[in-house]
Amino acid sequence: MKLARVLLTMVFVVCFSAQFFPAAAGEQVTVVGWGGNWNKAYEKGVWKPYMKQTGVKIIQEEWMGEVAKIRAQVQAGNIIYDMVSVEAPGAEIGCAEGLFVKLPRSVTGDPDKYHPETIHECGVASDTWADVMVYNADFIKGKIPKSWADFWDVKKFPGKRQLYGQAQFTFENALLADGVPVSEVYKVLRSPGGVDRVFKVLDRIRPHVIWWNQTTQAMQNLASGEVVMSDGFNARITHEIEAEKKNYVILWEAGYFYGTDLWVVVNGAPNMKVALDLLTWFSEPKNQAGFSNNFAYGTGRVEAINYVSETKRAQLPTAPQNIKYGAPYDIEYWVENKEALEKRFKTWLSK
Amino acid sequence: MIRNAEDVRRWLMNSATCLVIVYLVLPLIVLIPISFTSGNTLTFPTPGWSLRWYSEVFSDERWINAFWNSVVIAVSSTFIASVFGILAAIGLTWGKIPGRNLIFTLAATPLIVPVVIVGVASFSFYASLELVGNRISIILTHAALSVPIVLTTISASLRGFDRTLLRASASLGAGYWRTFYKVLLPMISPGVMTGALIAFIISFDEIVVASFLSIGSQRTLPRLIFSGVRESLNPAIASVAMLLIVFSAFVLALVVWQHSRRVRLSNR
Amino acid sequence: MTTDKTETSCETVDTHVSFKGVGKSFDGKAWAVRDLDLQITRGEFLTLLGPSGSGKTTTLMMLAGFETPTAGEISIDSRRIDRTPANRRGIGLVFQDYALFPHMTVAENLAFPLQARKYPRAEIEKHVKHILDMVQLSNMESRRPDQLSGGQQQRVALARALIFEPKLVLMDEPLGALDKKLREQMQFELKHTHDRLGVTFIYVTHDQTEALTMSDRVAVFNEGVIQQVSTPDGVYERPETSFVANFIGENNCITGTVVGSERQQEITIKLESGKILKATPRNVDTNPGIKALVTVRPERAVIDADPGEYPNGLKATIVEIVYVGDHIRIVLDSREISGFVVKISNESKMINVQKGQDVRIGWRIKDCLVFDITEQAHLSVNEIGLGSN
Amino acid sequence: MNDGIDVKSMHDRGRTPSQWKYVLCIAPMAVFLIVTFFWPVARFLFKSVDNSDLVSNLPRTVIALADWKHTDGIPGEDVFAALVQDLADAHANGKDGIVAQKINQRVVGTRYLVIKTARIAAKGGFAKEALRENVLKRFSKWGNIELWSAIANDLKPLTEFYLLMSVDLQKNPDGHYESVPEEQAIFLQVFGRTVWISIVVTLICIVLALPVAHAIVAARPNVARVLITLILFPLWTSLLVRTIIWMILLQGNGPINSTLQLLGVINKPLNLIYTRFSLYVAMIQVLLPMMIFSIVAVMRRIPVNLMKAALSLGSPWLWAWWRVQLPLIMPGIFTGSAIVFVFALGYYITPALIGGPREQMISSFIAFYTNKTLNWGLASSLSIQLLFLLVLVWLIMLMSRFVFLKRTEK
Repeated sequence: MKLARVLLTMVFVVCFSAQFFPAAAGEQVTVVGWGGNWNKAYEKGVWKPYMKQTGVKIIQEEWMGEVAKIRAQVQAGNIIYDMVSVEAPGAEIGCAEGLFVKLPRSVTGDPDKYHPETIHECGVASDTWADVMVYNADFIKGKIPKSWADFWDVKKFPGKRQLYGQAQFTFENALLADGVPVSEVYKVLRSPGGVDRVFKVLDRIRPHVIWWNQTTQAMQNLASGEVVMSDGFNARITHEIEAEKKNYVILWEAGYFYGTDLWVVVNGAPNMKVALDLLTWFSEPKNQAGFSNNFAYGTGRVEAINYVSETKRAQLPTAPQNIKYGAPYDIEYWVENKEALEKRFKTWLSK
Repeated sequence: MIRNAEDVRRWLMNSATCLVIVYLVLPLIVLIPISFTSGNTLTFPTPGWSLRWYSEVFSDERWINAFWNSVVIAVSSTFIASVFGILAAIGLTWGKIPGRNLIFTLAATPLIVPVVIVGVASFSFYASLELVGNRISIILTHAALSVPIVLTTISASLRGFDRTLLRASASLGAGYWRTFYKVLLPMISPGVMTGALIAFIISFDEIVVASFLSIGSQRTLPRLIFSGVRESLNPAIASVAMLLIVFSAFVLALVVWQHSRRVRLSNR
Repeated sequence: MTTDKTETSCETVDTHVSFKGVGKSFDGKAWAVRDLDLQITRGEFLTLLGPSGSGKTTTLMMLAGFETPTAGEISIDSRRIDRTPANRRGIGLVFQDYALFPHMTVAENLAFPLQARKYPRAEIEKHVKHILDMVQLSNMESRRPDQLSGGQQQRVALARALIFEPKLVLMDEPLGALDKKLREQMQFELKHTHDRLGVTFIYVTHDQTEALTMSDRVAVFNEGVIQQVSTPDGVYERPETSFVANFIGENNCITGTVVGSERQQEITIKLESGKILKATPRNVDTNPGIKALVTVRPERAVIDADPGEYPNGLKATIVEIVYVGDHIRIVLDSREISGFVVKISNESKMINVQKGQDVRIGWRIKDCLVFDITEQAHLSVNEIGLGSN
Repeated sequence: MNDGIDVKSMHDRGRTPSQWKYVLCIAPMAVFLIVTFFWPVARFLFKSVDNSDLVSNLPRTVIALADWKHTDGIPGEDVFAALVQDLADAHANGKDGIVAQKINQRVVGTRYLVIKTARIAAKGGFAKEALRENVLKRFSKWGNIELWSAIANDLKPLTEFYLLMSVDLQKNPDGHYESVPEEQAIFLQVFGRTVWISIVVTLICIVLALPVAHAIVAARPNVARVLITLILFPLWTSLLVRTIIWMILLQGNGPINSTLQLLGVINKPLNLIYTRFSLYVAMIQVLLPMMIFSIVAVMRRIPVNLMKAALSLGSPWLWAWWRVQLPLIMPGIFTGSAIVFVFALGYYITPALIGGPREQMISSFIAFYTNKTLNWGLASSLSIQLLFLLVLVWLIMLMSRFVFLKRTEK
């Protein structure tokens, strides 16, 4: 009886703390992006114009790409997110599991008007990023590297290199260094012995490589001259060049792969109608360009580039002058092989 | 001769101690100037001094929200852990419960089991209960992580408690609740407070469980710092870190004060 | 089993507390208290006296409500109370180590029982002030217990047990932690407080002096059984059992065999040496051949006494003379007993006896009490030794 | 404490009921921990052997493949019919994604095969007659005997697949266990790395803690209090904050490098961060206070005169320390080591922020498989490894206590 009083008080307090949840009011939609400058660019370039136009309130959240969380929300029927920017493999897996809504043509528009792999039955590109080759011109003078083969050539360009410590990106870059054209990379990877070839190429450069696993780390090593060349995410490098006045050079012409994050609408989202309306609005090229004007990542719609300012345009992976050197990551390949290849790569790395 | 060897040894030991203390404490002190930089990067020496990063932190709604979020979660989980902890400590310290030591060991496991496992396990559990993305799940898990600490500190102070006082209270006509609130609780309150403060810090600093269980608006302060750090190290992070250190120092001062109070009470 | 003259007129006495057949066992095997029958008169100062582990504190705690009797019933004013929770019994209790609440001031400690009884604030202040005056601690009210001396703490503890005006006050060795001088002073204060308030005091102690100084009656406990309930002089002068005889005061003990009894209140004992003594039987079979214990208090034995006045006597040699202050202690050895103690006044003419001198010890028949030796059986050797040390 | 009766509480109204009250006091905590901790963890650990995602979504296939052995060749018409029917149902229930994921975990590169087959099956795209041939014509991969034996080997409610994987083992088509190919054998290595890092951290902590503990015990009370507060302070500071501080301090243009450059010790920033070194530096700073306090707690109980006695008996200081002081503080070192080691084992945040790819410990892999590839069976199996280590440490602690007790009894 006396114990019951304690328990009751406790239950009351717990319930009370649950009352802190904000109540939904008016038309609103929760969009989940990758945080930081990415979110800021979206807010400035896309959400604000939309809110001004429609009066809908957009609540911005950020996450780290854990699809398991969306799965948990959907399975529990307790959905908080409406629209989420998901990495392409995540979108693929989630779509197959029915976590995301299949988008009708009326929302996305004609798929042919998109860059390849930037549209999916469950999503449209929120941004197109690229893993590019970069060097610090403060430390490389005279002879200038031009290709991934030069990246691998430690005789011609002495000094440490830096590569991302995971299989995706590094595998593609290795094959480019081995003379495989961008369009052939996945053909080689899928062929028997393709992966073995990658590891042979990697074995060649292994003693000269510092492996990064965070962008912060990659940029720091590049800035300090610890490494002379690196791969890295293009917008992050552009940010360093512009904000920190760094003397970095991005080598688009060395060949690169671009990846896509996709806006998906969560199945059973509380504000699904608003979310779909927002996506419809977003699929207009003009509206898509709002993001690229504030951040050096590209868009899905090909035409959107026309609405991007001249200076920004050259920094985008989807700009016509760059995209001729690039190709999209093969989502299917990585969805099926990521776990096994990452494991094999980490095994190799640990040796 | 021996005198000298003794001195040399003492000198060596003291300098080793100093070095270790410097290693433990200096990093926290170095943070102070860095957090007041006027530059855009975390460089040292700083290009100039300013409060701009502090004002940025205080004007950014995300930091403020995350701070209050962390406070609500920490206070609630501490409260829950303390209530369960006090009750269980009484039962375990005064009762003749078979398997007492086993219960103590089992109750300590939340502290020992790696947080990643706790995080993943709670995530999968609360997902099945529709409680992910809800503060309750984080509060309950943090409370479970705090129970061992609270239980230990309260049991320790109960062991030092003279139970004759309970009889005295009853003989003077006080009922169960009056005895609990007026006699037992004030007497063991230093232990309870110490346990509660540690529990508060555990929850306030906890990041792994929070990153598994928090979604969007439930983001806690450490979680926000963590995602900030992964993107870039900027001086705002240093300012937040500085504020957290000041906060911890404050809590530590409270604990030390409580401790001295307990010593005073037990020296009667 | 023990009745004294004071208790025979039971009906006319106003019984306050009554134990009937009370027993307590902690482990279901051994009795801590056994077959306890005890009536306590209203307004009486009763002391429960006994060595530690004799069951006196257990008895007190059963009355206070902290232990449940395994058998029998306890009543206050003819109402059974053994199922009433401790906090509803309205009994004042003073603890051995005072059990003052260390986190409260003196005034808060004193107000505690009144707050528990929901007295109005003004009333509480009045009572606290009054009781502080009574125990002469008026200027100490805002101190904490650790800022008080032992005697002051004791007074606060007493005041706290009295402030809610209980009809019955229990004290569990309340003076045990004080030094000797203070203890004696407090004994008188307690006695006077009792006289003034007229409430019933039940007092637990293992200190016989305390028991004898303050009490109206003393109940002597041993091994969970009351050996004797009587007035202080009753237990000292007329012990019922050898335990009481030995526990209270000092005694010289000699074993012997009963020869026979020629008349009422006189018995003949033959010691091992063949020496014949006349003695007063207390608790012994008078059949010849029975082993018996003869006791003589040191202050009742006389050295070189007149055999007419002191018919019992032993030849002995003085082995030690100790000057104790208010008296002189002479230790003697004889054939029958080694270490026989005689206390004499320090003004006595005997003061010039010498060590090694052969003397005759003598005592009166009425001062020589005889007990059944089987009674003696459970008394440890050490305690017997005490009397002849 | 008189007469030994104080063990009973004020509300003792008889023996048995009072004990029940104490049990009632413990009950809320017990229930709370069981519900919020033990049950979730147990439930999660069960996922390491749970195979219901596969079995419950392929009910017909389970029956059809019951007697099949890989020596029988590609299964017959009935198995294909069962599979097609199961996949059609799975697609309708939205479970084909999970089935595909599970099969892909066993035979890499089959995810889309399963999903596409399921899609077509759901639409009734396979003709009823000669179903097997029909399926094989469209998806020749279903003619792969390895795929079938991998599925058939694991169609049971409880599977050892993930547990085996977590110790770099696999089951060959005959049902025998064998090591995974060398280039896939990573977990034992990670396991070893985790243990190694924890051991190194523990040993360095012992070495650094001993002089500090000596100093604290020898110091005057006031100085000791200051020292303890100084050591306590970092312990009270957020682990995340301290990791970030090390990130700031150790970075290329951070204070340490700039100071060294300013002093002219180096002319190019040292690579301090994202290395094993930085990981040790950060971890030890976090864990050292616990070691110091464990040793101090024991040292405080050792009489100061023992060392003086040993020295007065003519032994050199170091020898006296080794023979007299060290054995007595051994229990403290043991407790401290157990705490430090156990905490180090579970490190996740610090390696993630301050270590390179080769510094990642088991916890990182658990998080990776949970969040990124959604392979919870494997995440759970790796957790079991970690817990196994904890139990081992605990047993060693118990045994060592026994040994120490025996020694002091002698």
